Amino acid sequence: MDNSGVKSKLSLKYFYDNYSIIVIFVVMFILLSIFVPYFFTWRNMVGLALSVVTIGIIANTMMFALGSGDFDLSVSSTVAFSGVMAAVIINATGNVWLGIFAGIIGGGIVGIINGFSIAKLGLNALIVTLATQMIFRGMAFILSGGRAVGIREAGFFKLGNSMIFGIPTPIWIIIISFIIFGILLNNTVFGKNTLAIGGNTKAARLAGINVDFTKITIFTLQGIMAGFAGVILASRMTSGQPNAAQGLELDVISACVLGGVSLNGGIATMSGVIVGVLIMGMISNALNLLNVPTFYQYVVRGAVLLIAIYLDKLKQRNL
Amino acid sequence: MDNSGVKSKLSLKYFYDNYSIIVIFVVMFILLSIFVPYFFTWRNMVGLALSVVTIGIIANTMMFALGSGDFDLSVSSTVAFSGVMAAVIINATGNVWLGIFAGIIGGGIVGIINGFSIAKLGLNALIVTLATQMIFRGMAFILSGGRAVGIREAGFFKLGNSMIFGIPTPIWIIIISFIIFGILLNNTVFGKNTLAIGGNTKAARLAGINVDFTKITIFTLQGIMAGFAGVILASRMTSGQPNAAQGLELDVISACVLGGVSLNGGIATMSGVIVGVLIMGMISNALNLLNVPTFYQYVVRGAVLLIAIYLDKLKQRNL
Amino acid sequence: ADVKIGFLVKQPEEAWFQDEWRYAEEAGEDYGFEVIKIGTTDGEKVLSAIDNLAAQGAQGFIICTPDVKLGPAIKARADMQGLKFMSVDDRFVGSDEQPMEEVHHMGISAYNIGKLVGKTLVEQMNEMGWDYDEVGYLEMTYNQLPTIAERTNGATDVLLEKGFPEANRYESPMKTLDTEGSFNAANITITKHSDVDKWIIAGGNDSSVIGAVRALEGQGFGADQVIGIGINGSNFAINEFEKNEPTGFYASVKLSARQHGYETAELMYKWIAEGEEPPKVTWTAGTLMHRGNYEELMD
Amino acid sequence: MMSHYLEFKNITKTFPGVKALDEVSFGVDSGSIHGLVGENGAGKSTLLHTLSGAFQPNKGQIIIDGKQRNFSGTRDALDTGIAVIYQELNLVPEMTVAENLMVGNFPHKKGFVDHHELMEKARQQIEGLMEDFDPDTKLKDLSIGQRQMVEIGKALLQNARIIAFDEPTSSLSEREVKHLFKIINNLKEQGCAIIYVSHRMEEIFKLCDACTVFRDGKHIETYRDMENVTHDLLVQKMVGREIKDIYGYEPRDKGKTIFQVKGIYGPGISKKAEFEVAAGEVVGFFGLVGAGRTELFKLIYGEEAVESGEIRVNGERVEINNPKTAIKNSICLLPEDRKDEGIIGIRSVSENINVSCRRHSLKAGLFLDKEKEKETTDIFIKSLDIKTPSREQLAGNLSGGNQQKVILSRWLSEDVEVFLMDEPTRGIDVGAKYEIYKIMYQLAGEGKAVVFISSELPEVMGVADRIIVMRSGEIVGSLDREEATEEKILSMALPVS
Ligand SMILES: Nc1ncnc2c1ncn2[C@@H]1O[C@H](COP(=O)(O)OP(=O)(O)OP(=O)(O)O)[C@@H](O)[C@H]1O
Ligand SMILES: Nc1ncnc2c1ncn2[C@@H]1O[C@H](COP(=O)(O)OP(=O)(O)OP(=O)(O)O)[C@@H](O)[C@H]1O
Ligand SMILES: [Mg+2]
Ligand SMILES: [Mg+2]
Repeated sequence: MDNSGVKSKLSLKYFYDNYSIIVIFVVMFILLSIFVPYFFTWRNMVGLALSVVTIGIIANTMMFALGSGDFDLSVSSTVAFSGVMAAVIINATGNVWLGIFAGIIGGGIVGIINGFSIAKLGLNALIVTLATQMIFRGMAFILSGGRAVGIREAGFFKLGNSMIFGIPTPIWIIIISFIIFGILLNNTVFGKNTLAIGGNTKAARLAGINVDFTKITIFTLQGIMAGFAGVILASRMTSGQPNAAQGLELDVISACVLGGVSLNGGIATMSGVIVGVLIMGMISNALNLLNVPTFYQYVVRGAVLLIAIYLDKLKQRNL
Repeated sequence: MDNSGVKSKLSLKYFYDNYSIIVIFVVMFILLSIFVPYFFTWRNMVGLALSVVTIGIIANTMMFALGSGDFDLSVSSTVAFSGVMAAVIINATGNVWLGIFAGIIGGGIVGIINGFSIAKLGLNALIVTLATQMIFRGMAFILSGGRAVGIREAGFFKLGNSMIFGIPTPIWIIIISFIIFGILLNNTVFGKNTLAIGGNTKAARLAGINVDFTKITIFTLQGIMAGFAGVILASRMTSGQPNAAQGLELDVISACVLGGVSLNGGIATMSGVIVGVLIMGMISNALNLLNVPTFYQYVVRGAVLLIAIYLDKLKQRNL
Repeated sequence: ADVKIGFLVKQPEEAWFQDEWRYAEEAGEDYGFEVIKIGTTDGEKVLSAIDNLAAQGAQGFIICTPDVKLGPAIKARADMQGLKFMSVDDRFVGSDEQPMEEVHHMGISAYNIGKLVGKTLVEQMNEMGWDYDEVGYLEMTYNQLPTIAERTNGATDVLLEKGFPEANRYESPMKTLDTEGSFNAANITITKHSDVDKWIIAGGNDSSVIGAVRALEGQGFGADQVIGIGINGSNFAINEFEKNEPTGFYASVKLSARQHGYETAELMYKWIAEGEEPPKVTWTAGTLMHRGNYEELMD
Repeated sequence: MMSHYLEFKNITKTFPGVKALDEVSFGVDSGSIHGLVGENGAGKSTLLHTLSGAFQPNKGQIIIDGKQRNFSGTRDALDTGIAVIYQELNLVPEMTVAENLMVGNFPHKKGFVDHHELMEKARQQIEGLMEDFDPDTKLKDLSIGQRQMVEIGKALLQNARIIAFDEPTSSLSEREVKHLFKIINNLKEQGCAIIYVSHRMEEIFKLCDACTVFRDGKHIETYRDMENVTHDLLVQKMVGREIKDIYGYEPRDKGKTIFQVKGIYGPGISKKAEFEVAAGEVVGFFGLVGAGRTELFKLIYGEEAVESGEIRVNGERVEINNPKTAIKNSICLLPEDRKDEGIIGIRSVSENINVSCRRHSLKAGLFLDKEKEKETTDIFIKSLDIKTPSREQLAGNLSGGNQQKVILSRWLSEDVEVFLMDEPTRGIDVGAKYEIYKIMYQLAGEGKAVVFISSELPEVMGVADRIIVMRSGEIVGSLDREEATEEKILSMALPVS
């Protein structure tokens, strides 16, 4: 067989073809660093990183949900619900750990309900998660009486506001989460099964994968991570807020899709998702640094998104 | 060959199996009429119908977009953009018809951009329509300076506020649109091609269907209808509002999915979509009539959605 | 017949409107009428809510409209359905850009609240003996909502009028109107002006100021370097005041939800039941809520 | 040289890493059936895709009736009178048979579908195909064989002058094959130019007037006259070596019974099914389309819930609820519909092979052993001769036969006792078939139980130690290799009138 066309895995072209969105990100980053004042400063980098903490943490598991061919719209409410939950429990018991635990568990419960309804009852993921989105937004409001629940234990604020080696703790958390979920995706049976299910559910089932169990696990993880993100947010804001994170779900999904995750399932890479999250954050950041008026920000943000996905697409034509 | 299992098309069971969501709707409607005071009154029926005008008009074309396997998140901004457009043009020219025309054309332009990007450039529909959502929301803000644009020509308000045979004009419009798009879906080559593309894009392409053209047409129609809905809304509100219809896209998509439209494409019925739209509207209406507190409304609305889709699913097990 | 009064609000999840509702219901209990509470986040929902009220036999309603330009449409609809109505908080504006004088209203203008914020910021800076030239002004804007924009404009206008340098005014547009949105927007501004070591903050509500306070804390700015003043006197604000150590969140302009909720409902009831027309406009005042007085002002 | 009605000239088509067609030239006459044979991945389907305008060749021309044609899309080709029946079904499952027949070509008046004519035409077409399903049934409710007939019917409705069939019989029953041949001969009579791709050599000899052999994307030989072409010669040209007896049957010793199916009953089965397989035994299931063989295998494999019955492996009763538990209990299934149920098209060859077995080779009980996975993949790419540019190629880009080999590798890399294979050689070339039979014998030789379904009578008779015949959902008998004759098997399989 003629093998002359086979590209070396190490060539630059191979890299661009497979990781074009990373290349686009790097180019964007360099351009912004050069042309946008204050962009490439330590403070701004930290601010940028902090601005993507919530979306980044959740993107980890959203990648799995999308990778398995499903959809999760409930994350925004989960963030609010678990933040309120944590705040209420901390105030009631005075125990910070119990509060953190309750917030995360609260998220996990949303996830289990989603996973069970989708996997076992076979209900449409979009509708199910839209329904739980409403239900748990409502629960957050009910639990808090519609008001931000101020937290009295100052110890809790450490989670979101302390520094480790000069870098805010939430940034460490997001880095660690990227590593863990990257390994989970690439180096475990669970990750591979997720993509197999997304690629061809029937074939995956026949190949002996426990599809239902995998899906429930994915959604439960998703709930837990959204819950965790909610707890961190509550800690950073020193209160649990029932109306936090509205519309977050589309930001997270967009970041994933921008990072090459297929909405039809079966395709997902951690590097892509990280870059997707960063691009979304970078655009907002640079627009504010440039003092672009609010209304024009919408237009520019949309246009940049279009251009990024177009450039990403171009590479496939060059094959 | 054993044919005993083949169901007669006329049997009740066949009807339930194929139109279960309609049965669920009818049962819901009867229960609400009995148990919710004022629900089954002429005034409330008219109010209910009016409350679903925007979502209903757009659901028509969303059905085509989903049926062809795509996604459109931009409709909410299109409604706002075209409403503002119509208002601005009417105020500038004093010509009502020109304003209506401009609003609809404005919507059509959004649609063409979406369709072209998705079909010709092969970009991901979710990201493209999210981008145009941002862009045209921004345009609506820019065009209006961020404030509602009050309309000075009273003639324009007739579109939304007049009556024909004792029924408000917008209700006639929505009924007519259901009929037109129902025919378009069931009785035209265009409708069949749409479902063929959604059901198996490759097969459709190989069979010689002009996939790109069909998709562009669908999105353009979608834009035009969203634009039209925006104009009607502006007429009813007597002003074009840049903030209008936020989050509408998920409501429309949910109504379609509830009505049996597959997110993977290929499956769509007009009757299902109508019923989906009505169920969504009915739930809100009944909750308000019952004076359910806001926070609990979220929970109840989510729960009813879950139950409806679960009941719909049940029938598939009984087959 | 039984009296039923609708109370429509633009942001049903907001504590402010929850309070208005609660007080309206209190009035309902006192006078024996039913309050129908409906959240109407956009124009279309307002119109269906009016239809809905008419369908269940309500005689009138009170509304805080999601957009003041909806005035004519709301009036037309209400008149058509034969409902009495009055506006609260936000006053209707006609197509001629003028307030609709014919509609009964109770409220405080968004712009005036903003002015109170600005005035307090000036006083507080003077008290601390700050040199205006060394102070940065974080103007947390959210221009997507006109009423929020009016509030921040009010604060800014007073500041500039009192000699605060325009050059030190740093607009920080928020992507979302919540604490996180404020946090992210403020962070960027602070980054851009890292030489500033004293900050004042104004925003459209409490959460848009608190996010900025958190961002400043994250960069090491303590309560002696920050003066933030919110609007609403909501739980957000109270949480801040309840903390052991003072934070940069100095005060919040407390509006009287009690007055807005209870009195409008009362006026509407009397109008319906006794034919006593309410005054065309009633202006209420905002009070400054801070660490010293918040417990008395809490409802 | 006489000019042909359809002429391929120097057609070259490359995919990343693969030269699927390399300077291919040959001609096809009208009023003749032109066979096209070659190993899996030789480029046959690719050629048909360039003919139909679905692929654009990198180089070369297609000349029809003396005129050079360049198709920019399938519409062009269809309008020029070319119809291709692709190897993989391209139908819309949610649409009705009638709609599928007429997709892209709806009878209409000013854009409005003429439902009456649609149904009428569909009914006629189904009749013409000698099938008897209702044009109003959803396509997804048909069996694979019936779907294949719909695909054929769809192409015939184009009234094309050039018709290409890509392995049309691979999922058809004997009866349907007979009907199809009648149809093809009719077309030939009407002067159509027909290209016929198949891995079944006997069909080539029965049907074709001329024949072209491909190997590795290259044109090897075109025979204008089939008189002097022998089976062995054709096979040799295809695979580049000689294969004498394709079945290569090797008798083996039978061990003790290791697999027992007792009283299995469930959807698609009309009478409780019973059978046993001994270690070292190769058992073939024969039956007509719809005989319920696939359904029975699905019940055993836990894909469908059984209503009653038990399964024993090595004498132990095993509880099977789903495919996962089946595999845990040492039973695997090679599915019938590889595109829908076997291949994960958007994942790599390597992942497709390792999808099930990777759980055995974890590092620290948690992390994948990637080296081991690569090794496994390479072993099978080599031993089954899977044609792929690399182990990272997407499985969906492989030729049909090679996809089948990938799925087979998936199970060979698992350590299981019982192999259920539903049409394992469907769409597989002669050389590879020979290899697969050898693998079956080898598995049996290692003491495994091998049970396969085949709709090809000669294959069942040539390979199986024992033949079990099914008819309308029940097992009607079992014949040992020695006692089996074509008549006996068919008399059991045919419906009793
Ligand atoms: N879309 C594609 N992308 C990449 N490679 C492809 C694609 N389609 C086919 N190929 C490769 O081209 C070669 C020829 O494939 P083709 O399908 O034409 O073989 P074939 O002769 O039809 O084989 P079979 O008998 O198995 O159907 C194979 O090596 C295959 O992997
Ligand atoms: N997805 C399906 N939906 C409805 N009926 C089906 C489906 N698949 C198969 N059938 C029907 O079930 C019966 C048994 O089919 P099965 O596939 O088990 O037969 P088989 O003996 O394996 O034949 P084949 O040679 O087609 O594989 C047939 O009548 C077939 O039409
Ligand atoms: Mg082929
Ligand atoms: Mg079968």
